[in-house]
Formats: sequence, structure tokens, C-alpha cells
Amino acid sequence: MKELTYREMGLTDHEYNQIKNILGREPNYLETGVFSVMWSEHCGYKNSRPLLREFPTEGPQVIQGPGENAGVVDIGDGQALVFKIESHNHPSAIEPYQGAATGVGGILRDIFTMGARPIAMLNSLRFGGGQDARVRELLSGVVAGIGYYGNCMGIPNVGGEVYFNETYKGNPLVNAMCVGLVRTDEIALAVASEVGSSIMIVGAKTGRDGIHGATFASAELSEKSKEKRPSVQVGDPFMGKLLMEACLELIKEDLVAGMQDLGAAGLTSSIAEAASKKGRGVVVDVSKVPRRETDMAPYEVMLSESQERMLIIPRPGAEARIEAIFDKWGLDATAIGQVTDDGIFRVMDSKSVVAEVPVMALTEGCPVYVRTAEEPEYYERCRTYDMNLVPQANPQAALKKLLASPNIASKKWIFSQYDYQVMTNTVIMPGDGDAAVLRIKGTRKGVAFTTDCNSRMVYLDPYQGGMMAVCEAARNLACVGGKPLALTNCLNFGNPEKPNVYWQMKHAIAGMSAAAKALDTPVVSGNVSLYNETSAGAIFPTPVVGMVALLPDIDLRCDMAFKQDGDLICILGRVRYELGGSEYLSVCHGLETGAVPAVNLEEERSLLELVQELVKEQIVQSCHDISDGGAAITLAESAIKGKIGCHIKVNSHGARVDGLLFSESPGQVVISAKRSDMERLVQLAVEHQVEMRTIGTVGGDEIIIEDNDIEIICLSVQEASEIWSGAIERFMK
Amino acid sequence: MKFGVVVFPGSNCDADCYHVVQTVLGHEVDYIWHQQASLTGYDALIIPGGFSYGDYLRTGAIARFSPIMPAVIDFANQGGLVLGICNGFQILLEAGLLPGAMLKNRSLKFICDKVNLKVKRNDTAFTNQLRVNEVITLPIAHGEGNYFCDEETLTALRDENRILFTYCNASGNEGVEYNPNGSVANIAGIVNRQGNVLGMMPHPERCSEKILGGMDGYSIFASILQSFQEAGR
Amino acid sequence: MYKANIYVTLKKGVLDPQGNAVKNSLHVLGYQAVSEVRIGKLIEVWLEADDEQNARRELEELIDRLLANPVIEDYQVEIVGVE
Amino acid sequence: MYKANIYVTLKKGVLDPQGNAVKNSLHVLGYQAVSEVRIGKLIEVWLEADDEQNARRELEELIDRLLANPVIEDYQVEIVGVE
Ligand SMILES: Nc1ncnc2c1ncn2[C@@H]1O[C@H](COP(=O)(O)OP(=O)(O)O)[C@@H](O)[C@H]1O
Ligand SMILES: [Mg+2]
Repeated sequence: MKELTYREMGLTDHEYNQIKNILGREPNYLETGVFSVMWSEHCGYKNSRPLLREFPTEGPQVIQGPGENAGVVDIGDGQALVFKIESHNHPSAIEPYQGAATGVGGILRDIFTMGARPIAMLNSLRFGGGQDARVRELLSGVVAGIGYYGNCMGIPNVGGEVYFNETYKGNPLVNAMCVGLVRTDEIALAVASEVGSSIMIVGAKTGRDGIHGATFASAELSEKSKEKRPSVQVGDPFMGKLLMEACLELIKEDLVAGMQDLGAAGLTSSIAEAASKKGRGVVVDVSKVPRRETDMAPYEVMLSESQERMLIIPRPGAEARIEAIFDKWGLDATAIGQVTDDGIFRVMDSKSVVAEVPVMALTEGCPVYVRTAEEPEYYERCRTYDMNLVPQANPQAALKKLLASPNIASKKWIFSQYDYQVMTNTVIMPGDGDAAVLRIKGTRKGVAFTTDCNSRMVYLDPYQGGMMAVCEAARNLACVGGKPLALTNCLNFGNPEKPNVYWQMKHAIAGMSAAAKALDTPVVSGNVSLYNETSAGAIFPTPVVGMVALLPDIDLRCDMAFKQDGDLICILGRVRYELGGSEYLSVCHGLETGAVPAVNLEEERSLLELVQELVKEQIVQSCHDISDGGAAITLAESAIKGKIGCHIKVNSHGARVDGLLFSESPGQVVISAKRSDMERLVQLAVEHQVEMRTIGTVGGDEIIIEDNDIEIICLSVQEASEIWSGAIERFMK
Repeated sequence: MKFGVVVFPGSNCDADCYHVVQTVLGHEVDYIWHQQASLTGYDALIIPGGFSYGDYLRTGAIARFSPIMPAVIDFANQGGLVLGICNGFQILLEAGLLPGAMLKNRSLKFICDKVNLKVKRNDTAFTNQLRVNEVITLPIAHGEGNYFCDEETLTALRDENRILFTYCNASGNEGVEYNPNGSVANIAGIVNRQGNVLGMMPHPERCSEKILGGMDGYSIFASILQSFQEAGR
Repeated sequence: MYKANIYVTLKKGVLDPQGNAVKNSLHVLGYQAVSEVRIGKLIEVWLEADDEQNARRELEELIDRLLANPVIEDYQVEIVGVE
Repeated sequence: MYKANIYVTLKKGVLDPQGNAVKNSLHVLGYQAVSEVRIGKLIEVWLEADDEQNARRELEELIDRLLANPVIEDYQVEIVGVE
């Protein structure tokens, strides 16, 4: 293997000098490699750490905030949810199928490392907007890869989102979220505390896969990336499944003191992280690591990102039992080292010491950069864009166009490739509600999950867009009857060394933080993926929010389908006619501009409380929030899902009708309810101080919208359904 | 009645089947680890869905050699009820308990959806709670459910009335357009000659409770209980 | 140590969904000259044996028992090297 | 009409989960003599071409575009017949 210079490993001259100062000598090749991966953005968060401090991370529901493999929230009865979202963007750009598959494998390991049994997966995807062969190839590869891994593991994939936009051309985003269920007294942490404890590596053998993957993930994609790319990691979900079952068995028998998966930067990072939590040291002998290939140098063993491996710190004396359990599952479990008290990360190759550096220098010692933020030129221009310049499109034609937009159309082509029912807990399936709902067997409880981010809004106004992502997630959860508990996030941005990108990050995080505080949904875990750029520029800033909620009674839930002829349809929340950043502007006018509709956190909070109350009292028959495509799309989707039409009568009072139909202003939900429940509905809306207006009735075979008694839309549910259902399928054929 | 759910490395619907028997049917059930070599005291076996051995090489091909399989084959040969669901069906094919083989879905994609099935017979241990020609709706989730057998075998399956379920539309019409995977003669499930071994691609355990959106799967399990009672055991 | 290549192909008459799909997409891409595609497996096996005859006998047993399914597949074995 | 066999194998060093699982189960079945198994594809293609050189050129294009994944796979083409 050709030796890399420290620069090729991604270290700057300044950083290299720092390392020399720490060691008081030149680092050897292995040590340089170890520092370079630990000090990469992916492992060290060196560009994002100061910004992340702004997130609220506490609350009575939080059992474990950021800092562990995943966050943990309490759901009562001695149970907790463990969850996290993670990116696998760059590997997926190079090899979509394996890149996505190994991304899923990685996030699954993060969850069962905590002792939790994974119960659901979600995924948030972004691809280029030109509907071309490359997008098709990426989408089908990524979806098949996600399905392959998750289906084989038997974890239902119950939700997610997918968007298409030109900025992701060449740099698609693949973010996977996993949620696990754990008993609060069985939570496992990644700590090496007892001096003298042995350190075991378990699972797959080590090969030369993905060496310097973490560094690769922390650089821009260029034509050269193909040459630079580490040898691609191939996922082995069968091995993943065995590893999961074996690890969960160890937890049940209380055999582990600490457990840590091997992800980015492999052994190096998992050992350093486990040791640094309690200020311990470690000594490992690379010659003991089971290998798949011959003649591997210590450097390769320490930096390999071979999948399906874990690190285990056994409870004293538990080694033999651990080996027996792994043997039952046909897996290797090998002691490779020990926890020491000297704070040194020491690597041996049999008898000789091949690396020796202070643990803390690798973790806490990672340099931190506060970059320059600079407002980009586009911001003011877009914010003050004069909407009067935009002509009004024909409402009926616009609705049809929007229904066919892949950003809005049915995602069935995607989720039908995922097993979303295995484990027999999925009660609101993908596409049927604003969030997925799962029961928890043996209790009356339910849980709900969603991921959200409208990155166009974040681009146009990072602060508002950041708030919006959090609010939309919470709103989606409330619509199915859940009380939002906490969130995880994946911050996908461009190159932070560019002041405009750093500005986007800073403001998006500020917006997310403000909303998370106001809605009492602290951040318990997350992931940062920077340098999402190609020569064409940075992606839209895409801070994806994954959120979880609790339903105290699984029977008190709601989906989005209109149910019954004669039910009344209402909009809850303040109706506004704002078109900035809308899908309508993009699809019908080719514009991605305008002032982003402002979020009002107080109103949002009241709305969420009202909606939860309505579902709890079973006053609403259907519930669907207004987001991409605006009210017209929300109505059409509820009609399509319910296979029944609606008759809407509104009055734009001379304002823009397209604003009324297609505005994506946050804080609004469309519900349907029986006439006999209206009185109570009004009463509750008043109590929660939420604006409410009745806009029509459910019934018939058509979606009819009248403005001021003039029919502006009349589309059969059948036709709407065909356009909406077939759009992605037609594109993928 | 006592059920056994056979667990191979990579099985992933084992817990779902266990749950249905224990919680929904209220009967006794054990997991049977694939390395066990004998089986005693069971009235019915379920070979659950999943990806035994990763479904590497061919679905079901490696599982078929698990130590438990000779005992499963004995059990079946002695008339014990065996229900193979999805990967379980694939394993039964590889083990030769049912004829034919499985190919990749026509679309080459994994498909998770609901399908309509036509019940072809109700005089079996698995369908006595259903009506002949009744259309039931069950979930499917598989990448290789494209059942194949040669002409001769197909003729035999037909002559011996061994096709239990076929894919159809809501009104019971069979046709390739309602067949999700391209299987021969729209086959979704077949039994052996004695009628005590059923292999089916759809998942009855996923719709045996109201909360999961359907009860049609329950009828299949209820049929098993009924036949057991009738046999007076 | 012998190295063998085992070619497992779908029997004539067994529909090949994968081959079909590939053929169709080749047609869509403009490769009309392709009239048929069939996709099988190439299984490479390295094994110890006393001589080639034993190696072949052993391989055929493996194939019959596990590597190919006679209901749908045919196979050919080729011993390609000795180390 | 040319018939070609395309052999697609995983690049050296790339993990082969399938081959591994097969090897392990062969060991369990008692075939300890097998030290390694790798599973690749055999793609049979029938196509019209003016001559063998053209056939080969066309095939290599097909392979690059659709039949093999250069990130993890190697391939070899063999023209095995003319009809
Ligand atoms: N990549 C994906 N994976 C799985 N499910 C998805 C994916 N994209 C969308 N879905 C599902 O499709 C449905 C519609 O998605 P979306 O348009 O984002 O809805 P919403 O705006 O209400 O969140 C949701 O149930 C969502 O979970
Ligand atoms: Mg959404």
C-alpha cells in the first residue's frame, strides 16, 4: 500500500505541528493515521462542535442526551426509546447500493450497542432534480440497498422522506434513522471504566475495507474522489443480524460493562472513545485481531472500516460466557487488549509498540474551529423578492402539476421495497398518516416517528427553515396523536470553511434550537455531514430532523384519510397566503425564491396541543398537516387516501388564489370531523386559542374547490389518484 | 395444542409467529433452535419468514441442511402439520417437502404490499375456516416469491388439487396483472399430497389482529386449531 | 490445492427474470443487437484433494447437495488450476 | 449471431458475504477440504455483430454501462460461439 502524506490524510500543517507538540516528537505513520481520522470532521466535529452547543439537550424525558451512540428518552413503565440518525452520503454517491446498505447497518449497530432492540428504521433521501438516468440509478440503488439490509435484519422501515433538487446532483444525501426499544435498567453505555478489563472484538473479520472512510467523508466530492475512494465496504446483513442477536443476549445476561460499535475510523475511534469517557488508557495488540486478508499492516487493521464488528468490554470474568454466546451464533469473539490506568492509547504488534499517544489528545484534544460566517448575497435578494411579479397559474393545472411532482407524489415505489410490517407492530403504515405509528406489545402504548426537512426553505432562510423542520416534525407526530418527546438530527451542509456555508449552519442550528426549546423536544443525538459539495457548489443546507412521540393509548390515533360522506373539513391554525419557497413556485414557475413564511412558535405549540387533544378525544376523523404543495395538496391527499371527494368553499377576498391554495405556511392542519362533534371541536379550539375555519365537506367523487362561489378546481379523485400514485413509478420505468 | 416455531440464523418472523400463537390464539408455543436435532411433543410446526443464512446462494438452500431439518421432515412424513411462511415456504421447497423452486420476483424488486388471494379449497387443515373461492387479503414481503415448477409438476398440482391460494383481484379474478411476483399459475401457496404441509408466500401472522388492519390471517391459524380439535387429539 | 470454477445456469425453459430485465434495459439503452441474456452464477471454489479426479468427485457432491438446485439449474465444473 | 460468456467476479479484497456463508455451511456439512468460496456471475449474452471484434467492442460497452459494477467487480469476456 502506497504511503500517504499527512496532508493526503486530511491534516493541515498547523494540525500536524500540534500533534508534534503533544507527542514531543514526530508521529510515526500509524500515529499520523490515527490522529487524522480522529481529528476529521466526521469523528471530531471540529467545525460543528461550538455550534452544536446551542441545542437544548435536557428535559425530564431525557435519559441520555448527545454523547453516546444514541439518545434515550423515557416512555414510562420502565421502557425507553433509543434513537439516532446518521448519514452515509459520500459512500452512497460512489456505490449507491452498498453505500446505503452499510449506512443502515451502521445506524442499526448504534442502536443495539445501547442494549436496545431496534424496532423501526426511517430514511431521508435527496437526489438531483433533473429526472435523468443518473438519478434513476442512484435512487434505485439506494432504495434497494436500504431495503436489502433492513429487510434482511427484520427491522421494519416505516417512514422517511425523499426530495429531488438540482443541488443534490452529484452529491445525494442518504440519512438513515433507527429507533430501538430498551428497558431502562438494561441500557448499555460505551465506557471502559474498570482498569484491567479485557477488550474484545466481536463479529466479522477485519479486511482492508474503507480505510480512511472518515477522512473521505470529510472532504468534497470531486472527479478525483473516484480514485481516492477507499475500497468500498460491502454490507453483510446476515452477519449484522447474528451480531445483533448475540449482543442483545449479552445484555440480557448482564455480561458487558461497555459496548461500542466499530463505525467510522474503525478500531481506532471505538477504542479511543470508550477509553476517553472515564479518562482510561488502553493497550491493544493488532496481531490478535482476526483478519480476512493476509499481510495487513497495523495501520490497516487500526483504520479498517470493515462492517459488522463491535467492541466489548466484558464484566470481570464474563469472557468465557461471552465467547460461548458468540459461538452459538457462529461468530468470532477475541480478546485483543486491556483497559489501563495511564491514559495512553497504546497499540502493540505482538511484542513491539507501534503507536503510543494520549487518549485525550485524540478525543477532547481535537482542534475546534470557529469559522467565519458571512451572509450570502442571495439571502436578501430572495427575501425581498416581489411576489407580484409572479403571474397566477391556472389552479386546476397547477394542482395536477404538483400532484405529479416527485417531491409530492406518492412514495409507494420506494416504501414498497421495504418490509414495513415485520415485527407486527406497524399500525399506521408508510403513506397512511403524517407519521408512522407502532404499538408496543404488552402495553397500551404507541409510539410515532417521522423525519422532516424542507431544505429549500432552509436555503432561503436558514433560521426560519431550521425552525420549520422541527415544527413540521412535531406537527406530523401530533397529527397521528403523538406527544412529541425529543429529536435527533443530521446536519448535511457544504464546506464549512466557506463563510456562506458556515453562516447557513449557524442560523439553521439557531432556528432548530429555538424551536426545539419552545416545543420541548430536546436534541438527544445526531450526526454531522459536511463538505457536501461538488464543483457545481454546495447542496441546499439540509438539517434533517428525526423525531419520536408517545401515544398513551394506541387506540387513540388518527390517519390522514377522509372517512365519511358529510363530515366537515376545517383548517386549524392561522391561514396565510405566502408563496415564498413553495413547491408551487418551483414546479409552476421555475422559481426557488421568496420570503420564507415565518414560524410562530407560540402558535405552533398551541396547535400541537389542540391536535393531540382532538385525537385523544377522537373528535377528528382525519388529520393531515399542510406542508409541501400547500392546502390544495393536503386536501387532495386526504381525498385520495380516503377514496372519497370533498367540496371546499373558500373566499380569497381578492387576494391571490394561488396563495390560498398553495402556500406552505407552517402551523396549519386540515382535519375532518363529524358534524355532531363540531361543538366540542370549536370549544377546544377556543380553549387552545387556535384559529379555526370550516372550509367544506367530505363527499362525492371529486375534489371541488370554489373561491367566492366560483369553481376553480374540479378534479375526480380517481384522476388525482392516478397522477399522484404513478408519478415516481413512471419516472423510474 | 402445542406449536413449535423453528428458528434459523437469519429468521426474522419467528417472534411474530410466536406472538400470534401465544397471545392471539392463546396456545402453547416454543422456539426450536435450528441446532436441535429432535422434536417431541409438538402438534404443529411453523417455519417462519426471514432471511435464513442471509438467503445467500439460494433462498432456503443453506437452512435446509440445519440439524433440525431431518426431524422436521420426519414430523411432516408422520402427518404433523407444517406451515411454511415466506422464507419457510422456500425452505420447504429446498428440503423437498414441497415440489418446485423459487425465482426472483419478476420485477427483481423486493415487494411489501397487500395482495388478494383466492381460496381454492376449504377441506384442508389450513383453510377449513374459509370458503371456497373466497377472496382474502394478506400482506406479502419478499424478493423471491416467483414460484416455479415444470409442466408435469404443475399438472400434478392441479390434478391433485394442491394449489391452496392464488393471486387475484378484489373480485376473485386471477390474472398476471394481479400476480405480484410472476409465479407459475399465479400460485401463492401449495400443499403436499397428504395435505399436512403448506407453503405460502403471504404472511398470515401479520394480519391476525384487528389493530394490524385485518383478520384474514387469523382464519388460517383458526383452521389449524379446528382441524386439531376434529382429529380429537 | 485445486481451484475450480462452477458455472450454474438456469435450465432451458426456466424463465430468467434477471436476464429478461437486463435484456429489456439494454434494449431501452439502444442495444437492439442483443437478442437474449441469461444470468447464472460463477462459483469459485478452492479445495484440497489428492488428485484431480478426487477433486472433481468432491465438487460434484457439493454441487448436488448444495450449490445447484436441479429443479431449475444446470451446472458445469471446470478445474482451472492447481497450486 | 455471437454468444458470449461474461464472468463477473468481486474484486480482490472486497468482502463476499455469500461466498463466506456458503463456505461456512460446507464446513458444517463436513467439507473441510474447501478453503475458500467466492460467488460471482456468469452472464450469457447472444448478440448480432458483423465480426468478433465488433461483438467484443459492443459487449465491453454493455458491461461498463450495465452488467458490472466497476467499483467492486472485475470481469472477463469470452466469445464462445457463432451461430
Ligand atoms: N425514503 C422513504 N422511505 C420510507 N418512507 C418514505 C420515504 N419517503 C417518504 N416516505 C413515506 O411516504 C409518506 C409520504 O411522505 P412525505 O411526502 O414526506 O409526507 P409528509 O410530508 O406528510 O411527511 C410518509 O408516510 C413517509 O414516511
Ligand atoms: Mg413531511
